[in-house]
Amino acid sequence: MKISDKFNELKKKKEGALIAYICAGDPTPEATKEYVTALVRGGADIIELGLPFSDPTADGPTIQAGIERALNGGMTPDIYFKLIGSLKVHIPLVVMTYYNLIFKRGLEKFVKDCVSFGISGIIVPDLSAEESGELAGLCKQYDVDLIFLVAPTTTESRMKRILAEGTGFVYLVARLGVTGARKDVAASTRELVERVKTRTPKAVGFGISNGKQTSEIIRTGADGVIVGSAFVDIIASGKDVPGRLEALARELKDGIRSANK
Amino acid sequence: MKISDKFNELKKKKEGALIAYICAGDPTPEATKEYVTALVRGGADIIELGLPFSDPTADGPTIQAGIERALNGGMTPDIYFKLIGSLKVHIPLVVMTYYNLIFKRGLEKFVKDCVSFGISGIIVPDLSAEESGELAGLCKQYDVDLIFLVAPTTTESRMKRILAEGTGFVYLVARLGVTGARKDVAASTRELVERVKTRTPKAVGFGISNGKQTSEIIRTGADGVIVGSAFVDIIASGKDVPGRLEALARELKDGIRSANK
Amino acid sequence: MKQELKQTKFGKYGGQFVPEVLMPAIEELTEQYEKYKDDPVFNEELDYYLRDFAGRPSPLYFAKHLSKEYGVKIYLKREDLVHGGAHKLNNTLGQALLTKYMGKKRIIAETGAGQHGTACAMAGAAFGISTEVYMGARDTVRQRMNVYRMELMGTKVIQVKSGSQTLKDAINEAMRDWAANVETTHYMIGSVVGPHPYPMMVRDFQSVIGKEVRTQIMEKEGRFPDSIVACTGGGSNAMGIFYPFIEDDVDLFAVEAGGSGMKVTEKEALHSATLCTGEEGILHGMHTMVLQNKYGQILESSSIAAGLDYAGVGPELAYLADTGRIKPRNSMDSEALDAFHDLCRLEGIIPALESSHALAYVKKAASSGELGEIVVINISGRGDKDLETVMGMKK
Amino acid sequence: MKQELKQTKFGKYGGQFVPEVLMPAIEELTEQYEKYKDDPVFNEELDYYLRDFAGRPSPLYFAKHLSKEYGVKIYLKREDLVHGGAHKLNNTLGQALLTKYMGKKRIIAETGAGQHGTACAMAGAAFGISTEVYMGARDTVRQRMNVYRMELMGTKVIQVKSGSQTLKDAINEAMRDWAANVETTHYMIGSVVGPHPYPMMVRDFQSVIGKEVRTQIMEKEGRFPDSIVACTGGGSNAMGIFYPFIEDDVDLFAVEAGGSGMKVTEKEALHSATLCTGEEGILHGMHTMVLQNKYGQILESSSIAAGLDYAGVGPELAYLADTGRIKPRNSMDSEALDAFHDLCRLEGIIPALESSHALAYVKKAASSGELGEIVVINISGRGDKDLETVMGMKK
Ligand SMILES: Cc1ncc(COP(=O)(O)O)c(C=O)c1O
Ligand SMILES: Cc1ncc(COP(=O)(O)O)c(C=O)c1O
Repeated sequence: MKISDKFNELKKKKEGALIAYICAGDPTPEATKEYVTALVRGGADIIELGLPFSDPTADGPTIQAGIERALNGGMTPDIYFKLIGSLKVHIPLVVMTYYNLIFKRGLEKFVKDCVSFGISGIIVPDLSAEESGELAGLCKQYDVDLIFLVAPTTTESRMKRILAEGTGFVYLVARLGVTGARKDVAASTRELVERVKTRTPKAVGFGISNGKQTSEIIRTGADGVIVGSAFVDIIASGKDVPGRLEALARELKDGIRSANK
Repeated sequence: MKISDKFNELKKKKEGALIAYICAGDPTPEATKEYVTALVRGGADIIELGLPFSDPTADGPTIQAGIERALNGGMTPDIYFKLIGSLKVHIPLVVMTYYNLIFKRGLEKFVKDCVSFGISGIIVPDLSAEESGELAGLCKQYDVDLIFLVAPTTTESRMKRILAEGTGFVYLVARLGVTGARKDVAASTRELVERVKTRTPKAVGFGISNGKQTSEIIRTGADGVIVGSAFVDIIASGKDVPGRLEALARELKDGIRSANK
Repeated sequence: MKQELKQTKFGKYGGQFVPEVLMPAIEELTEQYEKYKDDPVFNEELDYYLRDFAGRPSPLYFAKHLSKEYGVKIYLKREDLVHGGAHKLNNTLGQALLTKYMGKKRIIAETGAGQHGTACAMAGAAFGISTEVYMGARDTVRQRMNVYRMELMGTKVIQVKSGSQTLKDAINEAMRDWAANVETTHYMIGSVVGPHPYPMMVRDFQSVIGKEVRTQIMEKEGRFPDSIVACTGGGSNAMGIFYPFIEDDVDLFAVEAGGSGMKVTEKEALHSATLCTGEEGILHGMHTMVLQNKYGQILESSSIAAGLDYAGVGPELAYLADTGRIKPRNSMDSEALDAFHDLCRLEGIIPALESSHALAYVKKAASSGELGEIVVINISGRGDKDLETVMGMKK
Repeated sequence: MKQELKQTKFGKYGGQFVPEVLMPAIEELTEQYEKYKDDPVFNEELDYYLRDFAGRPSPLYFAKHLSKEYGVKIYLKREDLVHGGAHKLNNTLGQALLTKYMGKKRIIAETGAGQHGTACAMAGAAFGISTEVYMGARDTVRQRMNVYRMELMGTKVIQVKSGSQTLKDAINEAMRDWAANVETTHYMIGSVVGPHPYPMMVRDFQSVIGKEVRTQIMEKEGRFPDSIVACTGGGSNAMGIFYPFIEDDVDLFAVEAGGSGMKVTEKEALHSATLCTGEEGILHGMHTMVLQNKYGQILESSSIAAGLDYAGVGPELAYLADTGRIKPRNSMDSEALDAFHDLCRLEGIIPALESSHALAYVKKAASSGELGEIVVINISGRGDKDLETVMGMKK
């Protein structure tokens, strides 16, 4: 499913999107299948599946730990795509990974694999707009979304360039710092949502962990929320994982719905 | 007894002198009395009694250890002179010590104490002829011998000065190095004895430990031999000390006699 | 955009592969560095600190005995005499001064063995700028003395307990900190690595080494050397001594750590010879040569010299190696150790194990004629830090 | 004879109180030193080694933050940047070169903590002269790293197992060796102590410190400092920086180790403040001030700084203290430790604990006005060697 179709569908329902991140292969590929199903059951609208990289400099300690578990579980790009191909879900899937894995596979092969195995979008946290020319061209050619991040520190001139390059949705970094579940949502979120002038849907991430927060975020005018660390924490605990993933997804989605747009 | 009287007496007998060194107070003042008696019994003609100094840079490890035992036994200059005063021997006694103890006591007081307590000569291994002016003057004034060392390395010009300053006997350092019992006697001894042109008796020391050596030394033309480390070694062993000191003294003196001048 | 790309790269290498949150800081830094790098006031102040605080110029010493032993005329550039014991301070002084000019109040950095951290602590104290250094918890135990040194100089050493608790995790944590505090904080990188402008900026700050060599060798020999040899981890001491000679007829040898051999597994390399054996990739914000497996996962590198133990290398070195301007070489742990002993014994200079790799290469290559007649070796640091390591090895 | 005595002494201090076996060597050394000390070829070669090998001149650094904290304008003479990490090498290079000129083939020395021994090893290696260093067996254990350093540089370290197995015994053993090998061997003394010509010769070799300060302070301030402060063990770094100013209107402060207090027992002093509290005596070949008991037995001195832990002091310092030209002072262990932390934190320079005594005195005396407005402090060495000690103390 295309990301824009999903946002259009939700728009009609006047509903914000819940974008859930987990790391593929954490702790095994089989577990990931089960977890994805649980997240979908809980109400996730889009799933971001991390393709683990050995040096995840843009991630917080929680997700870094998940990435390590996945690598120790034997996850590789080949296994990743096979896993994606075997998922029976009817919502958009997004791959989140670091640029070196894409570069090493070959940009075109990577994008084609995304298409073949059913991935709708790509997020590369260490790929700045400045360096994205080639990948962006291929994504356009193969009709895969290339999703960019913007931050409160993003200058106006950079904002323009990023919004011009990106498709699918814009990933708004709610506050400075890197991923990791935080207790409250910064007031700067509203400001950022207002600054990001685009028709592309805006999803807010970084530090969101409960329904109260997702509700607040959607009220700032955002089109979706992205939650990662909170899910990865549950996986790390190893206790009743599918049930708790589903429950958290439900709570988050309920928060979103309560803010009814 | 004056040193020159002793040498004159021996000269008449055509005999060389045995000069025995031990460290006063090693390991106790009482022991020293006993050891001195034993040495005299064995045939020592002159006794050199070390007054222990904390930093004996001119002594070898054997004598250094004796000095440490004496200091640990509580030996001080005051006790030293008392000990000397209490000795019942009829041969010359010589004090061997470092210059700082003399300096600290006061040069004149030290020399007067020597006279009062029955010491005939002073050896100060760290006092060069260059620095000996004041002490030499006092020794002359109070009629105490100031004994100097000469070494194989001593130059002709220094030799002259030393021979002019010294009285009692000249201490010939048998070979380079510092005190410590050695196995054989260097051929350089004869050369040195010949180089030292003086009427003052010549005694050869450093590294002599048996009768064969004393005999050889006397045959080189020396008027006496000085033995220290070999005696201190016996004291260090702590076993049958007086008996063995006496026996060694006898062996050494026999060696000397066998070389009958 | 074409033109901008050109600025941030060396051929295809370099660039700015960083999270968006950091891009504004990177842009600001680029701009500020461009502004001050040729500013006479800035440079005068920097020169002052390099001279009076760091002790520059460092001597160029003719190693008489070593020359005889190795069979080639050897001059040693004595970065071991720089304050702190290595070339690292040249860079941190430059960046700390820039921090001051940028009006930032805080310096952060990461460190592995503690060399760069110590240099940051020194520069931070010299300029009175609050300094915090991230360090893997395991490294803080192994390098207890360097931690203590930094703390003595008022630097806060933050133990990183995530992941493998080593340099890699410290880098991640420092990046997170920077992302959260870009407005007030300068992130101090310790070699010619990372996103633009770091590779260029660190090279420029380190170029004082090569500039001094130019003058010194002319005084001593009346001509340039035939070759210059420098060890290469990230590549800052190498670029520092090479760069001022880049247009001259001088052969430049970048000697990497050959470790215990050229073997590589799925996760590890027994060496750190990135230029010699690596492949193109993107790591730590730059497009460069990296040690990686077939999927692009970065390998754990290995070397007896902690400062060379890095899976990447400065992008400019990758570029210069491609064009043939510099010659990548390597020395094994055992060869470096051997050369270490040579210099100690023959010249009374204890080199860092890093620098010993450069010595070792000269030892083995001198007889081939490849180095010419006059060689300058960069003694990037002193070896006091390495005594325990060397003691632990059989000679 | 009068005239000769005058030559070997500073007033009543100094002289040559040595066993006869050593006198010829001492005479030879005196003669040879007189011959070469003003020889242009000798001095040119020495200057070369001081510059290219040792890294001189060492900077004179204006310590901005420390000046503010202590309330007086402070310049630091950076002997910590000299090769080996202390001023010690100035002297050993001079003596090693003299050894070469005298045609001797072997250097011996004694060392306590290993600083002088390391400097001997460096100089020995630089000139390719076989070097042996005597060291108390207990010291070799405590200073394992310095032993290793010397051995790396080809120096044979001879463990002395007699007596207390410390410095004192090492001195005895070295003297014995010299006595046995005077013809071939030069005995290298590490401070301005021992029989003439050592105090004068070591002072002359160390005077490069003060000579540089003269030029440097004129460049920076256009005038001489009001005072110069140096720590004083044997006194070589002090005499080295004082001597070139001896005729000038500059106050000279010799700061001794006050240890843990001024208490003295029959056998020990809790300090090493010889000039401040000692009495005249004869030790190690010289007439000087010494720490001794009423009988003249030398006391065991004490200090947190191994290099200051000596019961004697250079005879020239005793003389200059008598005449009032230098002012003897002292700093306690705790004060030195405090000043050590100040310099680390405020300036990013880790001083030797020895040098910290000089800093500490400036800290307490600055407000009295006694030091004037501009003070030069001799940072005689770096403190890396002292980190374990400082770590072991509570601040
Ligand atoms: C002494 C020394 N040399 C070399 C290096 C390697 O760094 P680079 O390759 O950036 O010069 C280091 C790094 O810590 C070092 O400490
Ligand atoms: C750094 C340092 N400073 C000072 C001294 C004291 O020696 P001196 O008084 O001869 O300068 C030493 C002796 O080892 C030392 O290592």
